[in-house]
Amino acid sequence: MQFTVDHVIRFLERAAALIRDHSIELTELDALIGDADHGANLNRGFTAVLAKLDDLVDEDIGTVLDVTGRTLLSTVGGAAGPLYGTAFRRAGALLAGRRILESAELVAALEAALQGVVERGKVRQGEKTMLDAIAPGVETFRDAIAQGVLLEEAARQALAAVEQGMRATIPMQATKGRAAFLGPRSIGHQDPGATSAYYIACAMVGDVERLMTRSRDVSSAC
Amino acid sequence: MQFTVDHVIRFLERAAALIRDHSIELTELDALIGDADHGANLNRGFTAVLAKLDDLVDEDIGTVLDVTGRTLLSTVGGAAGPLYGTAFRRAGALLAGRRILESAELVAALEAALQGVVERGKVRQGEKTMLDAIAPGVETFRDAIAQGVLLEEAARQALAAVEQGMRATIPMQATKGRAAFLGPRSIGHQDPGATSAYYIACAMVGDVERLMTRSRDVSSAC
Amino acid sequence: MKKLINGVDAVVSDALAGLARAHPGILRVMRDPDYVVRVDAPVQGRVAIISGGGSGHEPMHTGYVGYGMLTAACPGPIFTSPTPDQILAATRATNGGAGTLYIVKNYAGDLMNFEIATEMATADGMTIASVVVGDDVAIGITELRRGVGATVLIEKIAGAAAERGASLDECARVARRAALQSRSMGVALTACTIPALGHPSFQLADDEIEVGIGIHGEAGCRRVGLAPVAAIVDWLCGAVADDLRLCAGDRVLAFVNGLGATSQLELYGVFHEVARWCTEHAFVIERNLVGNYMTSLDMAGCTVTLLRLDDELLQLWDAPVLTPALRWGM
Amino acid sequence: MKKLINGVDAVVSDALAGLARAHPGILRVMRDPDYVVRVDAPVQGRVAIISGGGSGHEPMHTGYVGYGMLTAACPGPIFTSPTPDQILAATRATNGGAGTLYIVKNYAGDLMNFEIATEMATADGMTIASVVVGDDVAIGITELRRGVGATVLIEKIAGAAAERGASLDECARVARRAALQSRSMGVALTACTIPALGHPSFQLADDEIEVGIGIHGEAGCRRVGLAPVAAIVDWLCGAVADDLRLCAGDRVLAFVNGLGATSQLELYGVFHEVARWCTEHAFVIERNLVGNYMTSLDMAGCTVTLLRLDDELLQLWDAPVLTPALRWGM
Ligand SMILES: Nc1ncnc2c1ncn2[C@@H]1O[C@H](COP(=O)(O)OP(=O)(O)O)[C@@H](O)[C@H]1O
Ligand SMILES: Nc1ncnc2c1ncn2[C@@H]1O[C@H](COP(=O)(O)OP(=O)(O)O)[C@@H](O)[C@H]1O
Ligand SMILES: [Mg+2]
Ligand SMILES: [Mg+2]
Ligand SMILES: [Mg+2]
Ligand SMILES: [Mg+2]
Repeated sequence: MQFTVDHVIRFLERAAALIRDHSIELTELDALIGDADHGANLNRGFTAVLAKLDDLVDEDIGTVLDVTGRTLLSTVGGAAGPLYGTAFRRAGALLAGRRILESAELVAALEAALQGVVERGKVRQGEKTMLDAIAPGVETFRDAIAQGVLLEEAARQALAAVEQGMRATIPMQATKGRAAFLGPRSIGHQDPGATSAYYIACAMVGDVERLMTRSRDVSSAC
Repeated sequence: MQFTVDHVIRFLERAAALIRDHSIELTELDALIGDADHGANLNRGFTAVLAKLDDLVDEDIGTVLDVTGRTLLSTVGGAAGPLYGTAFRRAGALLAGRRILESAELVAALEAALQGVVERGKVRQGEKTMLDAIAPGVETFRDAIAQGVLLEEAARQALAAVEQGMRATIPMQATKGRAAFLGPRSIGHQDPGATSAYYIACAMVGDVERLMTRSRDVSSAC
Repeated sequence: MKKLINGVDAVVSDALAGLARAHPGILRVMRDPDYVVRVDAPVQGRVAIISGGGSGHEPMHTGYVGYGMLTAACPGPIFTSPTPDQILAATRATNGGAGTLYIVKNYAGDLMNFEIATEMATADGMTIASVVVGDDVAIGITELRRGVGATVLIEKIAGAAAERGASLDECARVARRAALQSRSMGVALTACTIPALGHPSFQLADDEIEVGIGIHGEAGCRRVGLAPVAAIVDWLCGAVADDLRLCAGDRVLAFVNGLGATSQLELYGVFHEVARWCTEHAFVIERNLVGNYMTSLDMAGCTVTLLRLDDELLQLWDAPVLTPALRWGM
Repeated sequence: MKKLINGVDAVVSDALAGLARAHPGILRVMRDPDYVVRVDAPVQGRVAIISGGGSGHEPMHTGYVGYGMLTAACPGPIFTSPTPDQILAATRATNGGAGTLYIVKNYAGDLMNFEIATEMATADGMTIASVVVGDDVAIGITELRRGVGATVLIEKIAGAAAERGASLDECARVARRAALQSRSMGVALTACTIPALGHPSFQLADDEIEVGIGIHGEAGCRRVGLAPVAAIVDWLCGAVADDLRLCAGDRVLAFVNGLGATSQLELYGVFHEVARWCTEHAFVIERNLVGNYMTSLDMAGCTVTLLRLDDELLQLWDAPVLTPALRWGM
């Protein structure tokens, strides 16, 4: 299977829809250990991205991702804006001019995005952030592809890793972002950024049906 | 029966005690149609009066009443301070130098006090104020004494008139004081100033036992 | 009730102590009886401007003592008019021989206490004039109208006149004109909690607001459903401008006042709507004031005041002022 | 939730429109991207001082734009850092060729957005320096400390330096020194209600307070029983002074800041206790600031900031300033 601009645009459409549908849930999660804006912030950003997609159908994948990153940067604000913005722009830079992707390029793009989050956030795994969902997903995907696992199956494994990473933030004590201010009181709550990362990953994998059942679990787990 | 300084001092002690005990009730009444300070204001004032009584035992009745009025004036504030302050000072001025009073003088003193409230408040009966309790009391007392009714009985009749006047404020629409701001919404509530006037009248009559049963009615009526 | 206080009885006293400590270059706080006085009072040959009222409306009035505004302020207990002896003491301490102007809000208690003080001061040989402020159009009957937002504007204007050496008559004249030319109306989203009472003085449902409220925790003249601020401003400005008989082209000072618990974000939003409304009606906002200048403890809501300006009032408004709460030109 | 707004999405936009309309002599409000800029910017040869952050803390930062303080401010949505393009646009609009100082509160979002703006501005050939403010001693780990009350003081001090023609290095130096010399801590009696959330962001019982709160509706570091303000001030001042290693005889600026819904009566009561506490410890309060200067929407509570003064910081603090929210000397 090969990735085209069409795939990317449909991924972004699904991401926008999922973020919109889960905006209140994300904000409520942020209210518990942050400042109650994560859902609203991302929804504002992805709504802006959505509005640009029509003009991007004839562009290459790198441009689509770069425009997405810039749009998130200039509309989201907060911590999530620079983090997701940087992630998309790094992936976009790597894929500049590309219209069709092989799995290996997809891995490289995801690794670039991950690296963008690490550098922008000056963050390591275990600090109770979106990285704790993103990193296991990218690593699982990379390893599966390297071992010759089929793309679809690799994606499923990666999504499961993201979900697990998201849940793993619950018992963590935050040391980055606003939740860090709470010290030990941040323990016991799922990180909003890790949760939005999970929804974006869902959109990437595109298994919307599976997601719909899952998302109820996520909400009730909170 | 003749009135002496002792009687006046015991009256003021009882008034201070009654105002203290009903301070919250008066404030709650004031919260409904005013600004929730009537009880606190009068309690501050009568507590200050109480503190001066020891030094006044050798003074004449006029002086005791004048000091009471001045003390209320300088400690109560709000509307009640000038009104009760003026009332006591007017009575005091009339009784300057007197150590023993006959009923007729008592009537004159009460009329002077009443006149003080009327002038200071620029108020008539029916405006839903303390005057609606005070005026019927003074008039009833005056008429009873004029008709030769015994002092104790005249006082009882007067107190009943005060109580009736107090209750009569409930259906009135206020046109003076803060309650007037509410227009028709002031209807249905008993005037706090009329209520404090009733307690002061009770102290004057001195029938504390009777009062104790009554005061429960007053509270529950509110 | 949760407040940052040492106890219900210490609130006013502690705040006065803090005020004295915070602004020693501007004012002094005298105790027993309590009043706040300009640090340089009495100024010989200058009219003294004195106001006062219950506490709980800060910065009104104590925060307006200083150069170019109040010569003294008499703070009563919370929501309770000050006593005549406070006013008399302030009058004596600020008497520069040119007379004293009392700025009195139209409340029974304030009127009577200032009246008694006037009797006493006059008996002492001092010359007193009074201006009564009753700008609240929520009250239909003119004589009953409460003094609200306009009080701040009148204190500034009278203070500027006194500062430039105007006579008592002159100070009283401009203060009365400012009073005549201003109207206000307010709206509350929540009641305030009076410390001595310990609970909100009235209850509003989550979708109700109270229109035409006063600043003493009393309920307003009607209760309506929550509406967008644009609609609320339409009511307030409409009532105010009607009563003031504003005409197209009139110049105004627009004053949006927060009642204590309303954010500046909202107050500037209110001002935006007031400006929109004035533009629609061709009233020209020449000056404005937006903020918490006359509060009602922790009430959420605002009042809107319009003052019709002419050159004289404008000049007096613009004159330098140096008080804890209002300061410009120095 | 009841607020004086036209709708959750219009809050910031309407407030900016109101701000522009209220202070045309001081500032201009630019839209898309949003920033607020001094009316006379860019001033050739002058360092530009820029700050920004989420809205909901008014008057911080937009109310501090003007002569002697901020050259520009970038307001984000409520409690959300502004985006790099806002900061970049403000940087361009205020570039007088002498460089730009960013004053950034220590929050992940603020840091990252200002960092990206710095990368972009630098790529554009502009010279940027940054000062990160992290004065909140409620946070044990120094690198995590939030920027709270000190931000206002640092903006004033840096702005004064820029106004008198100091170089970018010089402005950054005094700003960093002011940051180094100040610490804060706060307490909340109630949570605030973020419009988009519609309910208070945390719940406190009627006898509970939250110590060490931030200004974004987040809970603090511990929850304790309600106490008299004297005791609360003892905790706050103790923590602040310890961390700042204040010594007997040290001169300080004491800043008592209201979080939005706390009355001035209470704030002056807090200041009274701060002054008492400083006297007990032989710290000399040379300057003070008492009021709502950095709020958290409608949160009830306060922060206390102490800034150790020296002659240079004192002079910069005293220098004239003319902004909507802070004004003296002109
Ligand atoms: N330094 C960081 N590195 C990586 N992720 C971070 C960092 N700081 C915060 N985050 C993520 O950002 C999320 C919060 O985003 P958002 O609410 O939009 O921003 P803000 O905290 O500024 O309000 C957190 O849940 C966390 O996952
Ligand atoms: N003009 C007036 N004449 C007579 N009584 C008045 C007048 N105004 C107010 N009162 C009385 O004063 C009472 C309120 O007193 P208080 O609460 O102490 O003063 P304030 O209204 O200033 O808070 C009212 O209940 C009413 O009986
Ligand atoms: Mg957030
Ligand atoms: Mg009252
Ligand atoms: Mg009162
Ligand atoms: Mg945020």
